[in-house]
Amino acid sequence: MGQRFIEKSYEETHTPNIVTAVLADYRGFDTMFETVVVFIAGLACFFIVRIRKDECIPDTYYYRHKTTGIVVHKKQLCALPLRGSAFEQVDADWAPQDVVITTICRLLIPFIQIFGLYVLAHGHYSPGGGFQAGVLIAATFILLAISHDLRTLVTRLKESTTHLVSATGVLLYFGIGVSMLLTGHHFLDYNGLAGLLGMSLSSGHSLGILLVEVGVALTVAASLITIFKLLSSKGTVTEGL
Amino acid sequence: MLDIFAQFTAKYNYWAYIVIMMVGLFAMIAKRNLIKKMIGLSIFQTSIMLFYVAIGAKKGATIPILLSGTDPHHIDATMYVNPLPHVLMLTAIVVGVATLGVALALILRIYEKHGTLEEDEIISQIRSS
Amino acid sequence: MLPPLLAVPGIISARTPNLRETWTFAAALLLLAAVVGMTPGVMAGASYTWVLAEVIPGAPIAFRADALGMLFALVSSSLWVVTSAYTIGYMRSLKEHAQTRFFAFFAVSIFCTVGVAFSANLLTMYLFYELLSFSTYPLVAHHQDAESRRAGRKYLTFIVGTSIGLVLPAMIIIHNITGNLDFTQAGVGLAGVDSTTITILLTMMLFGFAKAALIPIHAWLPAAMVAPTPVSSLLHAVAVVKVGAFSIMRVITGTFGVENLQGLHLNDWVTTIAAFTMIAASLVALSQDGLKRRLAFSTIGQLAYIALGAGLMNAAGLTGGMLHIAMHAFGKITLFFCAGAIFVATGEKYISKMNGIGRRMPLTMTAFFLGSLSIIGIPVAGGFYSKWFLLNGCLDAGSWWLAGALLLSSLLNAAYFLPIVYRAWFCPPDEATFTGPIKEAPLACVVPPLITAAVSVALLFHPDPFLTLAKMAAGS
Amino acid sequence: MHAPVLTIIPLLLGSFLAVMAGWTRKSLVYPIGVLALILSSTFSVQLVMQVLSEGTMTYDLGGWSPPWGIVFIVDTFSAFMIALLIIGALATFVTCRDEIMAHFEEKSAAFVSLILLTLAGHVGIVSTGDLFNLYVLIEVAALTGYALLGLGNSRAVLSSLNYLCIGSVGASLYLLGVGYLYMLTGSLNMTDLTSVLQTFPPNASLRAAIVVLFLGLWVKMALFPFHGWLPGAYSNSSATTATLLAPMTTKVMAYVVIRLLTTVFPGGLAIPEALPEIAVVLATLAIFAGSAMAFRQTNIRRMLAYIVVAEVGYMVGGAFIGNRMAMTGAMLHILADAAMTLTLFLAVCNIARKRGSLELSNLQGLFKSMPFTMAAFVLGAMSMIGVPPLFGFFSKWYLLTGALQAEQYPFMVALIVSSLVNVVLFFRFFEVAFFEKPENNPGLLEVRWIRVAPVALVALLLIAAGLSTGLIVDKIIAGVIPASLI
Repeated sequence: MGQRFIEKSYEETHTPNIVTAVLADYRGFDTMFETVVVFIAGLACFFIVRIRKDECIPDTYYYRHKTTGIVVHKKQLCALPLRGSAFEQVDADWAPQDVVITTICRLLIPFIQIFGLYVLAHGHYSPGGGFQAGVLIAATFILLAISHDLRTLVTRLKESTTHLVSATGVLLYFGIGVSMLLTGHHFLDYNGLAGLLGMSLSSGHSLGILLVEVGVALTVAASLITIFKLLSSKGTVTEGL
Repeated sequence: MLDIFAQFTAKYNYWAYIVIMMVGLFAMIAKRNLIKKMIGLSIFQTSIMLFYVAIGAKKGATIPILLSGTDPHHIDATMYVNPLPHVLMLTAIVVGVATLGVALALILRIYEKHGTLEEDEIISQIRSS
Repeated sequence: MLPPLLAVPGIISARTPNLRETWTFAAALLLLAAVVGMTPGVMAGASYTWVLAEVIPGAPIAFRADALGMLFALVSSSLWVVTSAYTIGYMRSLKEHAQTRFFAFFAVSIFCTVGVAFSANLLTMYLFYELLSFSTYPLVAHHQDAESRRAGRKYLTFIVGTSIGLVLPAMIIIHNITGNLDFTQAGVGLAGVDSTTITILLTMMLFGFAKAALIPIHAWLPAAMVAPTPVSSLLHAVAVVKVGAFSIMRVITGTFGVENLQGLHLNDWVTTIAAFTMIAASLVALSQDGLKRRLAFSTIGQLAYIALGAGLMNAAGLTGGMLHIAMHAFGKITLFFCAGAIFVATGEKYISKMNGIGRRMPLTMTAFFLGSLSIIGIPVAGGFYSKWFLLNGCLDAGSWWLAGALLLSSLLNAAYFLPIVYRAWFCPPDEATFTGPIKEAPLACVVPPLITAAVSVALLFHPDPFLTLAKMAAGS
Repeated sequence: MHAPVLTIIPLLLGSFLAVMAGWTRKSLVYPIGVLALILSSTFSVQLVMQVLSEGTMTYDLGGWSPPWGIVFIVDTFSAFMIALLIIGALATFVTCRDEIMAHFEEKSAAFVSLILLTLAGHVGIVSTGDLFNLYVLIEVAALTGYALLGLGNSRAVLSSLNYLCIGSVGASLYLLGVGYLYMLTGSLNMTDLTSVLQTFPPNASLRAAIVVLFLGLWVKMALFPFHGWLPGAYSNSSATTATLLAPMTTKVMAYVVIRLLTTVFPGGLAIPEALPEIAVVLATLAIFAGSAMAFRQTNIRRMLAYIVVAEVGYMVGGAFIGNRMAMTGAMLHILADAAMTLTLFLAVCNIARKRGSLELSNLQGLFKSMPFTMAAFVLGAMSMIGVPPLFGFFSKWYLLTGALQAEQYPFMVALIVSSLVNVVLFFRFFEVAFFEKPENNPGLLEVRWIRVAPVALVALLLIAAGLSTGLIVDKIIAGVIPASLI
């Protein structure tokens, strides 16, 4: 069986990385469920850990004046500081991060993200693919949270966004499968894609692999970020670490 | 004696996976700390991944990515290791990660409720309540 | 085709609170009409069959109306009509709770009884037998107090324990050996099987049908007497217990096959158990003070007659046993009706306090007297016939000691019934309670025992269709 | 043509859309769930029709032919089972609407999504014809299960973690077994594997593979010594989850065992001799142990959970006895047990809705206050006990006959004893509900009709299915059992 994959996969899917070809094409159905598993993991963490919104209202709110560094605490929630105001909300145990760390991380993050995209796009030719790319991208966001604080991450990437992206990713994978059904082919048969776009069969498969890998990457990245947010904040998704 | 040794060295990869598996199982059974149990579970799962990778291996073969310049119609299968176990294990790894994530979520809840991760203490707390 | 399911609309209708008694009556009459409608056909030798569902190869859920089933169905359905009237009077006078539930389960129980009667194979019979067990439970436990809870528990333990523990495996073994479970004259084909297996299977069946209350599995019956009297009278004198006896009769004649068992000399085994139960139960009955409990032990003894008839395995014996199903039913239901009527009118349960009751309730006690004569077997009522045939059967079988046991048992019957009658009429009342003017129970509670008593007597002069059916079923 | 995969598509689509709706328009969550289940059950009924008329269907996923790609193989039995699973889940979903939507508040979207995904996982397990895909689907079903079971009373999280540990080990063992099989035969496809095994000389590795494979499955299905996770998980979780999973998980895993025994190793092909014997012994012990432990419970749901443990013994025993009758019995029992567990748990769910605690001491006067729910419960209980003409009797009949033919007398005794024990167990509850009066007499307090209708329908289904046992065996089961099994 392995032999057949090695000998035929390039011809049929136009993908030199045989692992990718088998993963996303021959056994694409497995991989769809694998993505679903990741999706479930995010969902499950949310389901188990997330605390009801009214339960995670703290007693005291802390606001820090950005320029002076003075921290004010209020017993009740006052209007949240707007973007660009002089105050920002901080955790109770907030301590300033080392400027070296924050700066270096801030510089590193875009490069890692670019590398993640490369891994995603180059999965056909070298070790890589959606999972690896997703993990890399998730890692950048986690790095942001670690180097700054969770609140920074949450303001940039809201809780609903990660969930929606996670669902979108797996829906993309699944949607490609279903649209192949609609073109009269079997579920996840990328021949349909080739027919739709008027390509050769093997290019169609290659494109199909790429598309599903994108879906995988989205789901993996978003789910991992969700899990990280939930676990690090003990289910409040506001402050932690 | 020598026979056994010979057998051991000839299939050392399988022995290795069994040893790792037992380590994982031991941790799951003997350790009282829930996090350590989860580490045991991960080790247990890893041993199986190693086993799969071992069965895909071939002597003198490279990773299953076609070398550039290969004629796609004449590919020598002996040059590349079997890709299928790798594919399967990619899936298994992801599943393992997902399981671990859910397990950690559960453990977090347990910790919040009982304030400890030691199984004995949790059980005694439940008993006394 | 065969319509035992005609009772179903009755059951459903019985749930509507308004007019439920009317519906009960309608269902009862409908059922009786259906059964009577088939009687001439069956007596002419026809048999109606109806297959409901093919569930297991060789054992569909199927019904067949033949002579034996007809006899039993006729008894239960005709008595249901009478009992319905009685129940209405009884339940209303005592202002019992949950009457709708009572009527509904009563109807289900009768439906199951008729189902047993018309079963064409062992599986169908088991099906209705089990359903009957469970549908009678709410009736036994009707009062919903501690005593009925105990009784219900005992009832289920004995009845369900034996049916699942003994009948079910026996049935599966038989099915496994023969591949079918139909009731046929020659048996299902157990002829070649060794005698040990047959003995074990027969024993499992005998004691598995605990509703027949053979000693030592009789204890549930006296306990079940906590139920309201209509239940005791129709179910624990006629329907339920007779289902047990009928099942034994069916299994012996239809599944094992009479000739087969005779060949293995297993008839002695059955008759010994039956004779022992007969005598022992009568002796116990002597010492009972509660009227219903005495009647219950009497029932145990009388059921053994039927088992004895089955065990004799000759034409006269079988006829006698089958006939006893009918004769005992009419006699015993009269007695229970009377016991209930006494309870309704005076609230009295114990024989020792019934001195002089006959003067106050003459009609009831007349019926009681006639009923007991029928049970004893004195030729003023139909009970004489069945005993006559049984005695003949014993003599045909050349078994003098069985004949002796039968006569002894009859004497004992007299010994535990006649004192009641004597007390009722001739003993001066101890207290002022029974001295007043004649004050019978409500009409609905008095007329039914008179009717059944009258039928009992009438059966002496005109034992058909029961005699014909019994003779047909016995193959003579 | 696409029927086998169509059943699973609405479920997946619904689960993704439910999560999306949960963060955008909450009012859409429940309709999405119901719509997905209704669509899916429509497709499943269509699938049953199609399979009945055309025979076993094979569907190549991704268009790749069997040994290379993954296939769905749906025969008459699995089609029927899929329909049962989906319709059962629909019944639960309709019954437990309030719990799903109200109890979990903002988590309701996740809850709906997890329900649909767990169902998709189980349906996939029943459909798939590929050993590794089976593993992935088992994990999908299990992971959703861990999450769903984690929410409930104060002990739910710990029992869920316990389930996770045992379940993951079980799944890993299964994976190991698949690895060995792949190493030896080079195939993951069930049909392909059979043809390879036909000529394969039996050796130690093959034996090890099969033993580890089944060991893993036994752990997953809570067969006796590995049953530890089940009672806690099902009795501490929320009523909805227990109602959803109890009729599904163990039955589906039992089906996997039967599927492997009938398609991959037909007629005991390549199976080590001792394995069936051990399995039957374990099954017998499971029945005794489950029944014995059920005795000690005072919580009705916990008692049902132990009965489920005993029922697992029925199915495993029947599957491994190794004759046609017993196999038929095991398959019938999968259907019967799914239906009756569903009835009982649905009824219990309704009772919990009205009474809160399910301790026996809190359940007085139930027959009076909830007559319809209790009537359905009684039917379910009767089926568990094995009273004809309910479905449970006939599966027991076949199992008993099979055991008798194979001379497995201890198993026979276990079946009968467990029936008797069930009588005691259920009537202990009925006595409380029938005889004891509640302190403050509530009168009639039945749940709404929408919660009664599903359980009543399923209960009536038990009778209908019981009466059509002959048909089910002929049309659905007989063709699936290999001819080599006599």
